[in-house]
Amino acid sequence: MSLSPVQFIAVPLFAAFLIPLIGKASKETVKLVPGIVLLYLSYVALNLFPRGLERPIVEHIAGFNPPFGITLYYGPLAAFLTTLVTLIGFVIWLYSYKFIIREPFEKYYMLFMLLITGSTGIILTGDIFNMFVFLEITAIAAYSLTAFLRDKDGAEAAFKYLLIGSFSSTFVLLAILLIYMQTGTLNLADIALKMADVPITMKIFILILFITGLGIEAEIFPLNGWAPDAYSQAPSPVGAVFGGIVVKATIYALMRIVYLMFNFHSVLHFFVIMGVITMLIAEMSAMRQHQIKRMLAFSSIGQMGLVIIAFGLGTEPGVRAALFQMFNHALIKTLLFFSAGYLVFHSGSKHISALDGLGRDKPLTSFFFAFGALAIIGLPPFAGFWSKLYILLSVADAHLVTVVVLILISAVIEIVYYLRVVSRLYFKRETATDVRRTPLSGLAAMGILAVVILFVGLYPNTILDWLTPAARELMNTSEYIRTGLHLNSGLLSINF
Amino acid sequence: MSRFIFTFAVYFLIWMGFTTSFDPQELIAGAVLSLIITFFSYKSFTDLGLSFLNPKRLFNIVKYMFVFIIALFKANFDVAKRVINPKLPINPGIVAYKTKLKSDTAKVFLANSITLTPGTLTVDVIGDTLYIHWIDVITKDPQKIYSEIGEQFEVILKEIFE
Amino acid sequence: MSVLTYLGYAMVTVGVIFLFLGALGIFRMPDVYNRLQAGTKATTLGALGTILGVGLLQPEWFWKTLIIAIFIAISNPISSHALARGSYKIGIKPITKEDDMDAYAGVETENEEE
Amino acid sequence: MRKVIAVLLLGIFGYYIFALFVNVPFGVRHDNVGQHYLEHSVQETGAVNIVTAIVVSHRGFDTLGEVTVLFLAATGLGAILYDKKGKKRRLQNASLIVKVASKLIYPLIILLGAYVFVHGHLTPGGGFQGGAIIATGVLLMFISYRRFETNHNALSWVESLAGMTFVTIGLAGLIWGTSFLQNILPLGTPNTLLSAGVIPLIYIAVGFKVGAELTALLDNMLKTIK
Amino acid sequence: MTIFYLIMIALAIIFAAARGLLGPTASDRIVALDSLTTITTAGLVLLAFFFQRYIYVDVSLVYGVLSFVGVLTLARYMEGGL
Amino acid sequence: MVSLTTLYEITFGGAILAFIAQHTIKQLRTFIVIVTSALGVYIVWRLPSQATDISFRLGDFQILWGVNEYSQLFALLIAVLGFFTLIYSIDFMKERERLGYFYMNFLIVIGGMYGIVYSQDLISLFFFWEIMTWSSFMLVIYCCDDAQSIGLKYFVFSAIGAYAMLTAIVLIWANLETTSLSVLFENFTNLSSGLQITVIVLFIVGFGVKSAMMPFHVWAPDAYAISPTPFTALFSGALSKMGIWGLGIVLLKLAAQSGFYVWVQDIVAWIGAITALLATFYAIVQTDAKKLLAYSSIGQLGYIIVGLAIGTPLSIMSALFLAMLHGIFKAMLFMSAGAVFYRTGSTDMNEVTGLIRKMPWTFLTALFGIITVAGVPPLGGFAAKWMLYEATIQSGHYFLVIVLFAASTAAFLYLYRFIFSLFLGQEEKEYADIKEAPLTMTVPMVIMALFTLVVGVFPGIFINPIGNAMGYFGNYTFNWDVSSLLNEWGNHVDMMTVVMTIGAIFIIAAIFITIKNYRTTRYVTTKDIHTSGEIPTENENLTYAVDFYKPFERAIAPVLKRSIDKTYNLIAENLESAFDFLRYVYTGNGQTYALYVVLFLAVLMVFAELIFGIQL
Amino acid sequence: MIYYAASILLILIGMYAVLVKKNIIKIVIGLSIIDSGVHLLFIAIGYVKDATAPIYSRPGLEAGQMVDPVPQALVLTAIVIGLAVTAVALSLVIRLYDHHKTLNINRIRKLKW
Ligand code: NA
Ligand code: NA
Repeated sequence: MSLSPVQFIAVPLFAAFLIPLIGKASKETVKLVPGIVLLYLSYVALNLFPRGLERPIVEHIAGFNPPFGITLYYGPLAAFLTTLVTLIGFVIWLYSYKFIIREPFEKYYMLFMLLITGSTGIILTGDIFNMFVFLEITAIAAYSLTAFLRDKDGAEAAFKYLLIGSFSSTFVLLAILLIYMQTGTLNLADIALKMADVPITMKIFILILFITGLGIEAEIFPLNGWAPDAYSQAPSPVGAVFGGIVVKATIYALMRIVYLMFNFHSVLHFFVIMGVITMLIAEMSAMRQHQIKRMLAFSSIGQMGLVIIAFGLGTEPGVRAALFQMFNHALIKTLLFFSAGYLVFHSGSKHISALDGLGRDKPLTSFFFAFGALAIIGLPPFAGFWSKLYILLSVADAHLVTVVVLILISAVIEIVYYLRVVSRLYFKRETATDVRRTPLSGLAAMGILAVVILFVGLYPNTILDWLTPAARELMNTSEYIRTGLHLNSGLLSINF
Repeated sequence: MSRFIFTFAVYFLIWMGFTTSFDPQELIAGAVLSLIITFFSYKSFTDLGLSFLNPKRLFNIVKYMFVFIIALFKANFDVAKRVINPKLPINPGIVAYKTKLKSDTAKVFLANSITLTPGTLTVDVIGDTLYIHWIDVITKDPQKIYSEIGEQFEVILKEIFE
Repeated sequence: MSVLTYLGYAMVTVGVIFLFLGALGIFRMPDVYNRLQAGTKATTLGALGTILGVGLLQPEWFWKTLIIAIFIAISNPISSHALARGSYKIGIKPITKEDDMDAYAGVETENEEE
Repeated sequence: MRKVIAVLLLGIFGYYIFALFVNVPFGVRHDNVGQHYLEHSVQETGAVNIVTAIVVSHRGFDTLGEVTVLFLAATGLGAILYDKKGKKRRLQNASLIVKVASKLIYPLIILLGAYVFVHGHLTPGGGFQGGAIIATGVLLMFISYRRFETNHNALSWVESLAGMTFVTIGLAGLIWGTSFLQNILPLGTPNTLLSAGVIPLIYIAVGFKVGAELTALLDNMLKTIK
Repeated sequence: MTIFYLIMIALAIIFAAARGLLGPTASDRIVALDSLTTITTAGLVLLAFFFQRYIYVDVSLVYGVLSFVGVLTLARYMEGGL
Repeated sequence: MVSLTTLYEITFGGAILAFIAQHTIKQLRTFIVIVTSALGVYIVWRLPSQATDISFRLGDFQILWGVNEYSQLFALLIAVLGFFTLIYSIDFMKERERLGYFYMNFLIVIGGMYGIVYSQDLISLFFFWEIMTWSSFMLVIYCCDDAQSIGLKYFVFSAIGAYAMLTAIVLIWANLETTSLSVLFENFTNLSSGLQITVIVLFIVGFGVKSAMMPFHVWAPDAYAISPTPFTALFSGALSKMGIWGLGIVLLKLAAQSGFYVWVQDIVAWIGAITALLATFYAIVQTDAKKLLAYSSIGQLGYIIVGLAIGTPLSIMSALFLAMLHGIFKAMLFMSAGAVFYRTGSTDMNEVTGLIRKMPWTFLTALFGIITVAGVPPLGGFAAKWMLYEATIQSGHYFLVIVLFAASTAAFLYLYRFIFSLFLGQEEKEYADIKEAPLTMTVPMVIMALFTLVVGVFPGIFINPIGNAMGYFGNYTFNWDVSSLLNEWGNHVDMMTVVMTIGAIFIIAAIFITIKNYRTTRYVTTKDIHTSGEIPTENENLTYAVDFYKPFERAIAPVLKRSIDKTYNLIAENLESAFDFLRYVYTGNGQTYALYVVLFLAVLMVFAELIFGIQL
Repeated sequence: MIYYAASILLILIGMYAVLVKKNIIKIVIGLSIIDSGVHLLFIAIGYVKDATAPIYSRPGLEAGQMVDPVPQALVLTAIVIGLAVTAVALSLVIRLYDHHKTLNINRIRKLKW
């Protein structure tokens, strides 16, 4: 069987179906399955990556030519994001290995695999309705995982998430409906081609529906009320899943749609403004949180605001910076959720005030938290530095000095609340000593992330070399249409 | 074994009703599916006392259907009369009805028959007693209730099921 | 037109009339039990008439319509009964002219283990 | 207050959405992919039910997603409603009438479900519909008998195997054909049971899977915690 | 003739639906629903005849079966059986 | 072998190795640390002859590292101070926990500073700047409970500064498409004048925060005081010089090109002078030795800023001279205070007293330190200050020189307090068993003390490299020695006479005050609470150190009352609690959140035209 | 046109329930109503006047006589998704009731800061 992008979707799906059967033979073996799957996907990613970078792979599911069948589009952007999902997925699995030990853990792994399926599906698909299906797969898996601990708060958070998520799917579905009415097609490239003929009013309203629908999962203010609850009540690795995978895939979907179908500048300005508002509100909220995971959640929203700002610039450096920020945030927030997970576990409380002195007790876990905190603030030599710098530079290139200042102000707020926790970890008197140890697999997961974060911080080119073509792909609509529909160049002339 | 075959036959017949086709592909598919379903359901399906058919039974079933349809028509005209009448001439109540039938299936058919016949509706079956909502309670005498409501069915149902 | 066609149309006509009457009964009758009485009987007959009528009008459909008809004949009284029992269980007393006309009052449903 | 705001906002929302639709002619044939399917799908897929052709072939990937969604729901429900101590339905038995009727009817409903998913490419049915009907049959037993138990083991086997069958059919397309989910079987004569290549196979798998999943779902929800 | 059938069916649906809306108790609504489903089942067969599409008969069958179980479930729910 | 890359690899590698060693083979840790810092000194020393510039692309940026005399000046200070403070720390930190953490961050700070001074482009400058900032933050919060808020304050101010700098970098990038310093210097005038002044101000804020320029100084006293002493020495001695390093570049390379130069000069010079004066006042009223030294640092940095701002060759010379000297003597002073703390467990000047005989070497270091600070011959401080005054007068800032002189004179008060209360005064029974600090501490201190003496006698040791370093700013040609200074001033006064005279005045004054104090102090143990029926309040504590400074405290009370620090705190607190309004947004009710969604949608729909700017 | 109006009305009714009703079961019902409205809307846009179901079940049927099959195919998927979401929602309701002993959403809001 030759390697093909569909395996990013099919293999974890197959594994999810397989897990219950394996579970009948040996429950412990179940835990290994996602690891094996993700290792295999890394192998696939490594092999496909150069090919996708060189020339996008357009896979026709069931062999129908676009726009009559569903296609997968594996270009540089998808290559980058699937690789990211695979990487994050792997460390999350590693971390979960000893963290998720309560029954029914095989269901956890099934949901986790399905979530991987959903997010890679969102990233790969070249069909708008298919994207909706994968968005829903991701969302439902996320609802279930939020309530996985079956406690009072988890259920509440999941219910809110589901409530808002249902609105999200309604709006997206309405938008898809209108698109089909107007263009008579569902293939993204074909839609992009035909969107030029759609009346502007219709276009705007379709866009509004998409912005609202996808903005919910992309955590745009004021659509993000669900996020702090869900992030903080879900098991820690799941919080990492949200921040590292789910939101990333959704933002990708939003931006792909916006760039492909509505490429006019006022829209992008709108994103810059929404991004700024989202960022500032989230950072202010984060500062006032008493629970560490809620704080991390708001911080995630703030970071997403930053990503949205960069995407909203509508320039190639902006998009690249946004992608870089997405990558870094995925890694760093995962590290933070991982370490916070064990800090909460060791201190026995979700409250920041309970973390006093854990730095002495649990030096490594605390070290990783501090590491993540410094990295997410955007301090060198960690990866977060570069993406923040690139965002600032691209914002300045767009002559939005006010936005530069606002971003930096929010960075100062970030410093305050992150370092407050870090200081607490190290310098307050210790409370009771928790004799339990942070398991090796958890530390290994954090270690891998820390190494990657540091490596990318020292050698940002490794990522940037991938990101440049990825950003170009998102910007270059006509190329996407041409490749996606197998049109010869020259046949195509679109004007927005 | 006979229960198995009987069940299978019933299912297969119904399958043919679904497909209304003698295409061998359909027949084979029907046989396979009926077989599968028979496997896990023939026991419960036949413990209702439907397991074998003989001419006498068949005759009684047909007879029952006639009685039933006539009763159904009577019932409907009765309902129509009442519904259309602006005064809604009703005198409802619930009466207890002692059945002489022993088989559960028979009781169920009796109950259903009673439901569909003039002015009566089975609310519950407990042991030998059927509780029947009667739109026009003309008597409270158990014997009369028996003959008035269900006797005509019981006779035939006894033949079929016992 | 064959006899079957005439018969078919007749049955459909009677059927829809009874469907209507059944619905009217549901609408007019004073309490849930009486509504069930009217609804069940009239709509059952109405549906049977309509469906089998179509079966006669379109003879190649007859078997399927017969299956539907049989199913309705069996299922409708069952659901009516279940509804009556359910209504009684949640405390809806039937309207009666005299007080002692509710033989079901106070009867405990057995809850046997099987 | 909240009511007023809600009504106001929904009024605005409804007004604009309606305004969008009002301008689009209703009931008119559009030149879109749907027309292409109506004209070509029978030759391309061998299925006379164009919706099925679309659902299983052209948009087969959606259907895989759909199967996944249901599987996901069943899994999620299992996770959310999991209880270590095990659970029981607290239901009382139904009346004799319902019980007897259920025993009689439920195998027939399952048969009907099987009929529906086997004929998915010929009639307005399909795997989901059939699976849903099957689960309905089981539901009839659930609501009638307190002690009615499904075989969980068998259910999860069916669930998993059927799901894997679907993916495997897809991967078979990748191996022996050119792409995932590609039809690798002869299309046969339209309007016969054995036509439309892998569509009936997929729909049978889907039917089993959906039936098993919805059953599991019902079972989980009907059982009370503690 | 067709018009007559349709009017009768429509009226039936209206009256049953009216009861469904008026209630007053939950069981009244379910009773109305039960009738509605029966009317719909028959109506679907009738439609199949009008449109001359056999496949709608299948729809009717499935609809009848599902609605029966549905109503039964509601009835059982009402009596606290679930 | 000897190259910038090696320097970074060794320093940062040593940091990581030290951390790893702490958690594996503890014995190796100290060895690694010392070797790393020693290698640092060696490499920095050898660099000018060996190094070629390093240039590579990082992302979109051309990274440039290079050695020049200006950076070399600061790099040597960093390397030497780093080495000495690390040696000093061996015994000082022995009993503490989390030494892996400590040494790792210590070496990262050193590495970060190397990186800053060798950066030839803005990206690596900022990169290393931030590394230095967070690692020093980690050391500030190393110690104890209060460190939390102090560290946070330090970091927030640093961040404000760093982000001001970043904004400037970003603006430069957006307008000049470059991050190279040399390209920036060449093309700076191509920027619009508004942009020029913005960039200058932003950079001044950026570097000013680190050099504790008013009004950004508030982090400094606490942060200096609470850090572990070996680090405080480096912090005040070298790290704060990074701000000076940058200010030098901004003022002399950028501002000098702009049309605003005169304004910038005057404003910055005045800020420097006020910083010097106020910090001196604050220093006087401190009772904690480390705090006193901290304020003293701020004051000294004020002088240096003045020197840079004046911008004449002489003033630059004096500023850099002072900067180097301050690096050394402030480190010495902190180390001696640390040594006192090491033995007595306190640096409270009201507690600790009379250690002169117990800790003679420490006393000697402190004495040399304060003499240098005071600018009294024969030690190096004199020449530096002298130059500054002269340059200030030469450039016509007469009023400024008065302020500076006032500050300088007042400085004498706190310096005297420092040495007298810790080392002179009565010997306490409590401290009867005190011994001199261990060799690892005294040796570096004494070496540095001797060095200040050497510099006093042979100022050329500093003057010459500084002169070379000034080549970075332009072609300043001058050969300086003590007499030529005076010649330039135009007065042919015999230098040695001046030196002797000032030295004599100083010594006489010191003796006089000492005697006076002894006389007015009752001969009782200082902490023997004899009440005479009254309960003494703290103010009436019988140490002379308190009594003596009462009048000054009263005099400068109005200044102290208007604490900038308090203002900042107030702003921060109010701001933070203002954020609480978001509680009304995130109510916890899922329905409300859903309502927001619909609201958002409705608003977008109604105002679609407005928001998306498209005629519908 | 009435189909559009009816479906949109259904959506609005559902949303109203979700936004205003206090009982979480009613909220879930509201979500289902929204779904139904959207599904109906899908079917409505695929409708072609005087056309029939897109199944070539007997000879003589032509493409020109059939409605657009795509919305139907999509709605099938959408229905299943809606069902799945409802199932998860109800399971959450069960859990919530279990923990809070109430179905009133105003009393289920422990999570705020
Ligand atoms: Na009925
Ligand atoms: Na019915």
